[in-house]
Amino acid sequence: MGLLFAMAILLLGAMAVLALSRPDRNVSWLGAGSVVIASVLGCVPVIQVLSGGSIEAVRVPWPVPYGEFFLVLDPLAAWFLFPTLLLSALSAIYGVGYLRVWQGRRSLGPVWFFYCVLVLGMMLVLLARNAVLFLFAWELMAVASFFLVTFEYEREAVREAGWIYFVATHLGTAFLLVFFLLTARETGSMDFTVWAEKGIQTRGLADILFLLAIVGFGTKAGFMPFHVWLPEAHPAAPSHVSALMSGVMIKTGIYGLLRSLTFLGLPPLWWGWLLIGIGLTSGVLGVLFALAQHDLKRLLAYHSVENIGIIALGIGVGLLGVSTGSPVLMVVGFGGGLLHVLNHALFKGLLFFGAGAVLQGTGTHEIDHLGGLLKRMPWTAATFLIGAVAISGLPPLNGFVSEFLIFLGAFQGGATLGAAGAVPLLALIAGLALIGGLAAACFTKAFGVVFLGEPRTEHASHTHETGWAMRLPMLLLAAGCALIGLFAPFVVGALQAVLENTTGLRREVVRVNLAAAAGPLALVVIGTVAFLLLLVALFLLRRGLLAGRRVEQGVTWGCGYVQPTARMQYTASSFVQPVTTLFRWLLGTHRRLQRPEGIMPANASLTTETPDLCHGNLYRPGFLKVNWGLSQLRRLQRGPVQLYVLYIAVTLIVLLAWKFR
Amino acid sequence: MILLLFIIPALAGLAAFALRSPAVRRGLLIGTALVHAALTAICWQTTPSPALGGWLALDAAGLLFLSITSGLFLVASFYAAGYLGQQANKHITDAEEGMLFDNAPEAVFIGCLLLFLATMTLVTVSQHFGLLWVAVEATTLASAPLIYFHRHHRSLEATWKYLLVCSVGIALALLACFFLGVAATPPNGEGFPLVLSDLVAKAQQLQTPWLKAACLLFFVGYGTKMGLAPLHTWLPDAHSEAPSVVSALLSGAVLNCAFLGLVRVQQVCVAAGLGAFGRDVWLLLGLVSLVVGAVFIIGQTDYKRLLAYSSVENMGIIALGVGLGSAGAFGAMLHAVNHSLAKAMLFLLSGNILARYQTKNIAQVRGLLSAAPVTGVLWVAGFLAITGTPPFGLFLSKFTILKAAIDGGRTWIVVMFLVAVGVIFIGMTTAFFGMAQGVPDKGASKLANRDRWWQIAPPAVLGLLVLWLGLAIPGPLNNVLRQIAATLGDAP
Amino acid sequence: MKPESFIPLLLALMLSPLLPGVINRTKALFAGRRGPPLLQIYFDLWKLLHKGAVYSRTTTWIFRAGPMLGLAAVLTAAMLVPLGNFPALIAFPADFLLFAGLLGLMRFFTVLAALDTGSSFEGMGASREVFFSALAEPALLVALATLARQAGSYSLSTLLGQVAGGHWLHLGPVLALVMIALMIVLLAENARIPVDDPNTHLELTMIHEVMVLDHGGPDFAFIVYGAALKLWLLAALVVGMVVPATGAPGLDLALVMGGMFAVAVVVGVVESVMARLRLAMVPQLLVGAGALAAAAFLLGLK
Amino acid sequence: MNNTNIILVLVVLTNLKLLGSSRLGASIRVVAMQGVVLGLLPILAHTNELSVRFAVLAAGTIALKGIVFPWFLFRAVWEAEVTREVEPYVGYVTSLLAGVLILAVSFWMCERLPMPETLASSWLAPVAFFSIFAGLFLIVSRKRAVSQVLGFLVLENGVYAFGVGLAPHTSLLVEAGVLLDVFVAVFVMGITIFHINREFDHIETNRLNTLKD
Repeated sequence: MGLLFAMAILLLGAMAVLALSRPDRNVSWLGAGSVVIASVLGCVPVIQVLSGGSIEAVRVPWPVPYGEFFLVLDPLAAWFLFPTLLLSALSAIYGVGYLRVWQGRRSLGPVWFFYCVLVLGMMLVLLARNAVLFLFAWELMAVASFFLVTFEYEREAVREAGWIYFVATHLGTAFLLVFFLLTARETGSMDFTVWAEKGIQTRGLADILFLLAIVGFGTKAGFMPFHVWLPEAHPAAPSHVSALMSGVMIKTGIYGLLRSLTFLGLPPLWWGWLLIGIGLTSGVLGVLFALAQHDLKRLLAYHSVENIGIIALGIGVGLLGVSTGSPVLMVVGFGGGLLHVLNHALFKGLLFFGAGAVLQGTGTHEIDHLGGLLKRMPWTAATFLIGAVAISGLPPLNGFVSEFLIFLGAFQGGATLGAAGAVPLLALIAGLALIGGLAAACFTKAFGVVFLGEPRTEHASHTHETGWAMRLPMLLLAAGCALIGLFAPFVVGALQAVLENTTGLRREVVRVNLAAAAGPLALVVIGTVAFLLLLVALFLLRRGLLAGRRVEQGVTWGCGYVQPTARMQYTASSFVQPVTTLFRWLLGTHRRLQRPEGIMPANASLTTETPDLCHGNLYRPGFLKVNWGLSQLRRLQRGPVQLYVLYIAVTLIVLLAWKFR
Repeated sequence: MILLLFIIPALAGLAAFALRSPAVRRGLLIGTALVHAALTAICWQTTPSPALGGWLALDAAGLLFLSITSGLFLVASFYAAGYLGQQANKHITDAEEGMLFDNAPEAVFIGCLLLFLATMTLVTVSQHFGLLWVAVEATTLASAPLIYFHRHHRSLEATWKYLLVCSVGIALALLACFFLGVAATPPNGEGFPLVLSDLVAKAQQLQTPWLKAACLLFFVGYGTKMGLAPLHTWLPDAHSEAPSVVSALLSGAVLNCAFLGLVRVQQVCVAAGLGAFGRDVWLLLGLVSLVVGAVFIIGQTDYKRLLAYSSVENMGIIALGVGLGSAGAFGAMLHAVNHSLAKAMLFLLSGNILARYQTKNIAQVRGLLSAAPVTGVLWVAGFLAITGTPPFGLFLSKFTILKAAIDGGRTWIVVMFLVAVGVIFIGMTTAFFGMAQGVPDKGASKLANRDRWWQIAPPAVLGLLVLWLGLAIPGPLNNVLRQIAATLGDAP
Repeated sequence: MKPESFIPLLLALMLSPLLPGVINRTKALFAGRRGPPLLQIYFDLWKLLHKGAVYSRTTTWIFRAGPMLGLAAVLTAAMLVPLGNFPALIAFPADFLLFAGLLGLMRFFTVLAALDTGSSFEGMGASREVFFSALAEPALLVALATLARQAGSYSLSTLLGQVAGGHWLHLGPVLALVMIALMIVLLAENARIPVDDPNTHLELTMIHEVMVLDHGGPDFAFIVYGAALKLWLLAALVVGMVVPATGAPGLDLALVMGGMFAVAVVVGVVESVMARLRLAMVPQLLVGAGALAAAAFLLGLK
Repeated sequence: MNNTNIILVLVVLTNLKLLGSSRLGASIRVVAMQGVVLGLLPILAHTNELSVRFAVLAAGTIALKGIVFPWFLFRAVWEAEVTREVEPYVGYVTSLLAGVLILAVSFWMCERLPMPETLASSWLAPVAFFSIFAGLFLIVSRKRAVSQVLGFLVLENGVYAFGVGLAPHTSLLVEAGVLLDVFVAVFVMGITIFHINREFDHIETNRLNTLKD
């Protein structure tokens, strides 16, 4: 089984990197190499299974309580494994270039060690079919990613971020523990396959389990309001790690949710509603907070929340389909969600790579300090643009395809279902449309302010294009986004196996419904082709027209103002000001304004920041309260030994009074 | 054989008082530890024959705890030898208040250390409750001078509290022994000796009221020594003031010895059909300890006290496990093993940190990873281990105990367990990563002499053991754990 | 692909510049002026196509590509929109999603081109453009969802025709609401009063016009033509809702064209009788449109 | 009214005296007396089966509890040249009343225990409990380290009395061990007291509370 080899290689690579690590030695290629080889090896069985090949399984006894080394590669796992392996390899290559600046200042052994462990952990999570093994891998993944996030632990902000991430993910795991153990009690086994066969029969328990799974897996995936760690951790981490975490690691939460849905039997309607509600909350709030950010990577992090919301919407549609017994909704909903998992992995990885390149070139995340980078970093700019169009869900790229499926499901459900199904779907349509529009707004802002116009500060004016190690992964991902857009029907066809596996529908049913969804996409592709041809035509036309005419260079029309400076350009904050003012009540943006005073105003300034909703208003106060409450109890250990002996006496008396009858 | 296990360290200890040359003394220490460990290893091969008419015997539980003790002592002895070499009789400025003080003579230290080993061994092998009591009390007395190694007022205070609180508690345990004696005399017939095997065999004839009373007294008595809240009060003081190697032994071995005593009691209770009665008490004390641990770990400013309270917490978890019946008891035993290793590791490391930074205040320790890479990495690993994060052993044991709780349908226990453990995790994360990461201040980096092997090797070995137990549980160990668990759960 | 399905596309390509002319004429009428000739836009286009170009040194290929991409997108969109009961060239379930997507793409690049100049005025316009259209998007799709539910089909070509036929009798109010919503979307998307004033002379108050300040020559021709097409297509949606199929192609065509110009006149009337809303009020208008559409959907649930 | 009960009564009285006495020296003497009385207990309790064992046990007990410990504690007090006051938290009268209360409670508690007739006297258990709680009470309610050692001794005596009461079932080895432990315990405590005295120039444990949270 190729995947076992892959894991073995990763393990060896991790060990080797750690062993050979010296501050002055470059171990990057060793680490990256092992990851790449592992990914290539792993992809073979994955693609086989996705193309309807036989499901592979490995069972080896594992001498720990309730544990068994039980791996199964079924289509669902394969579907998530594919982007995981792909992005792991690309991020590794990118990382080689990205980490070069640390060469000599810091031993790179640990970071590559944990990178390998992280990839290994993700693979194990997706393959494990034994509860103990799953949790084991799950925590392994969390720990490894934590150490990657705190790579630059000298910076206070990074430590804070890492701390929040670690605590959040660990608390999420607590819910998973309960979820798994309750299921185990119900089914008397630790075995996912057994769980899937027996299923949870008692309604109430299933509901509880569903909620537990939502919280536990949602924390990792970044559902509002459990998302707090994302906007902290992603900016803190090295960019290739941010790409990996945001692109695929958080998807393990989605995977876990889908996997646990296969245990929980027939869902009631409200499960679908809940997921659509969560999806809308995460989507809309995610994109709104993204709009309000000035930090490029933080902005991207909030967009991960948004896209996770879109995936949740897809799953929600699918669930409604299950509970209303409509196969088309199941296929289109789950299909759209699953496809978006892949797409988001591609364009979010791409965007984080771009952000990393900008960071490395200019040394800042601050959008408002940048500008005009397109002239200096043409490749980065072009690929980032593609990513931006894709994530905004615009044709002809991949983001449009998955959102198209989800919309399709929503429209069909909205047209056929009764009120109980149609109303949530209407909300979904409105919400998803709004999300799309705001996402476009957000990325016109991001791309426009960072790459277009004139440099706003020194940071932006002295910078350079990145090396090939970082450029290549970006180009490949950009190509991926375009290809999925162009070959949408085939990609959708590839969902066949995984959808049978997820929905449990018969092959024929899935095939028919998929075809029903692929048909429109085929025409979308035709439209796309027409669009491209027209583009070429117009290009030629324009060239022909301008040929031999006067084409001059001038200055931008400043509406009569004679001395425009770069600092007069519209900034990111001013660009989104209409949104932030409209949603002020929600965003709670802090403005610090120093008004210009006097006839000759010396200095004036306006700074805004938008802290996270839940983190600021929910979690931090909560923790402080708890801490205060506990500190009241610390009086118990006051010092005098008499008191301590008194405790003994009291305990004795209490025990006697309680038990001695 | 069993006698050897006990006598060799005892004699060595007495000899150590007499010996003059420090080198020989330290040699004796390590040598004895090695021999003891070797004997213990042999015990895994061939169960030794009982001695003194069955008063001394080695059953599964005894073997388990004997091995923990012996192994820890072996590792610690290396650390201690190096430590003493460093501390060799000179005036030392106190970290907290900067006054000068002397250490106790090294002869006393090593002598008591060996006697300490002897007494702990006696605890693990004695089957007779009276003898068990004598041994437990003896461990207290043998360790008191160790805690008072640094001759300054804080360690003195710690010693005094340790002595008084433990002695009081253990005196109650003695009464419990006598009660057991009464319980073991049926109104009509002649009584029988307080040997575990007999008690278990004739458990049905025991007089319930006396047994119950004895049981409760035992809980208070040995519970004090085991550090179950609210009887734990001596623990943080003693652990924070004792030399780190002693703290390691206290946390890793002594608490387990007391726990073993309570396990014996529970075995009798189960045999007498009072299993549920005992388990209720286990659960209560366990939960209280968990909560107390959480309360004092959040916002703790002294890292040695932090570790001490974490011991309270883990003892609570172990108690919970036993209180949850057979399946939980398995987890509890496993947790006892894991906790001993991890906690000893951490205490040894805290010794390194104290030596480097000259402070026990968490806020003043920064950038451990940069200042002392190996110690730093081990410190982080130890944190992961003690908080029950894979791939370390405590994850499995905690998981097993939690499973037992959920299978038993003990909702509230599950909730409290998870909440307490979560709070503790938050507290420890802030403390540990605050110390490990960040930029070290000049002071730490100035005396940035590299850690010596004796500071690194012992904790590293312990860390590897915990890791191993997290990846796979060896067959023999598994059997032993199962045997113990079987004696602690009601027969189906 | 039936031959008559080329008709909408061809008509759009040929006649779309006429609508702005009609609107301006209407306004002139109200203002008591003679106003520009109906074919003014054609003249403008012709002139622009024969000019050279001036580019700001700040700008990059994005600035040059923007107009082409925009026009290509809207041309593609033109293949998706039926005219009355003349089906569109490309029709498939939920084709309006592609329609909306292409308009979004057009907007995306127009905005980027504006930002590429580095002018704060164009930035201002861009910011308003993306924001208002983001609010218009839900209104459009919810309106279409309502129609889709009533018609039971998901392709513009079929659902508009079916709605126009028959449904008005028993679903009058619902469809009226939808139509109002669509009209508002039309006004917003095409930068007409009350959302934007196309022929103001103060850059600070403009939205669409200010974005294209720096474009000139053929690029600007593309933009103007694209804008006209966009207006045409949205008008076609509105008209398609009302004009029923009579069966006689000629009559149909006449009706539809009449409808199109009627819409243009209505726009002109609105522009003449209303003032531009304060920018702060615009969101309320657009959200209101969405609310109308949603209300229509709920009423249609029955 | 066998002679065991006489001894038990004496134990009770000594305890009450201890609770009420204000001088350290006096308290030590009382404890010494209690020790001697207890020493006699094995012999008087098991008159029917007199043996060397009991003789040894009695001798040991008297030697330790009656002579060694008191001497030891006297030295501790003398060394620490401080006022000879007990310095209680709880006043003497209150302590006495508390003592009586404790006695009542102990008897009430032991109602629930079926007394085997092998037990020397049915008062044994209550008196044992009484001493134990009295000891605890002393430790909790007095400031001086020495008084706490005394309290510990009283507690210990209570346990011991009970133990001797059912001597047939315990064995010499255990008793020897017990005695040894107690001896060492008091010895170590004594040493600690010396040190406390040296470090702080007082032996009031209520002032040793620098270690706390």
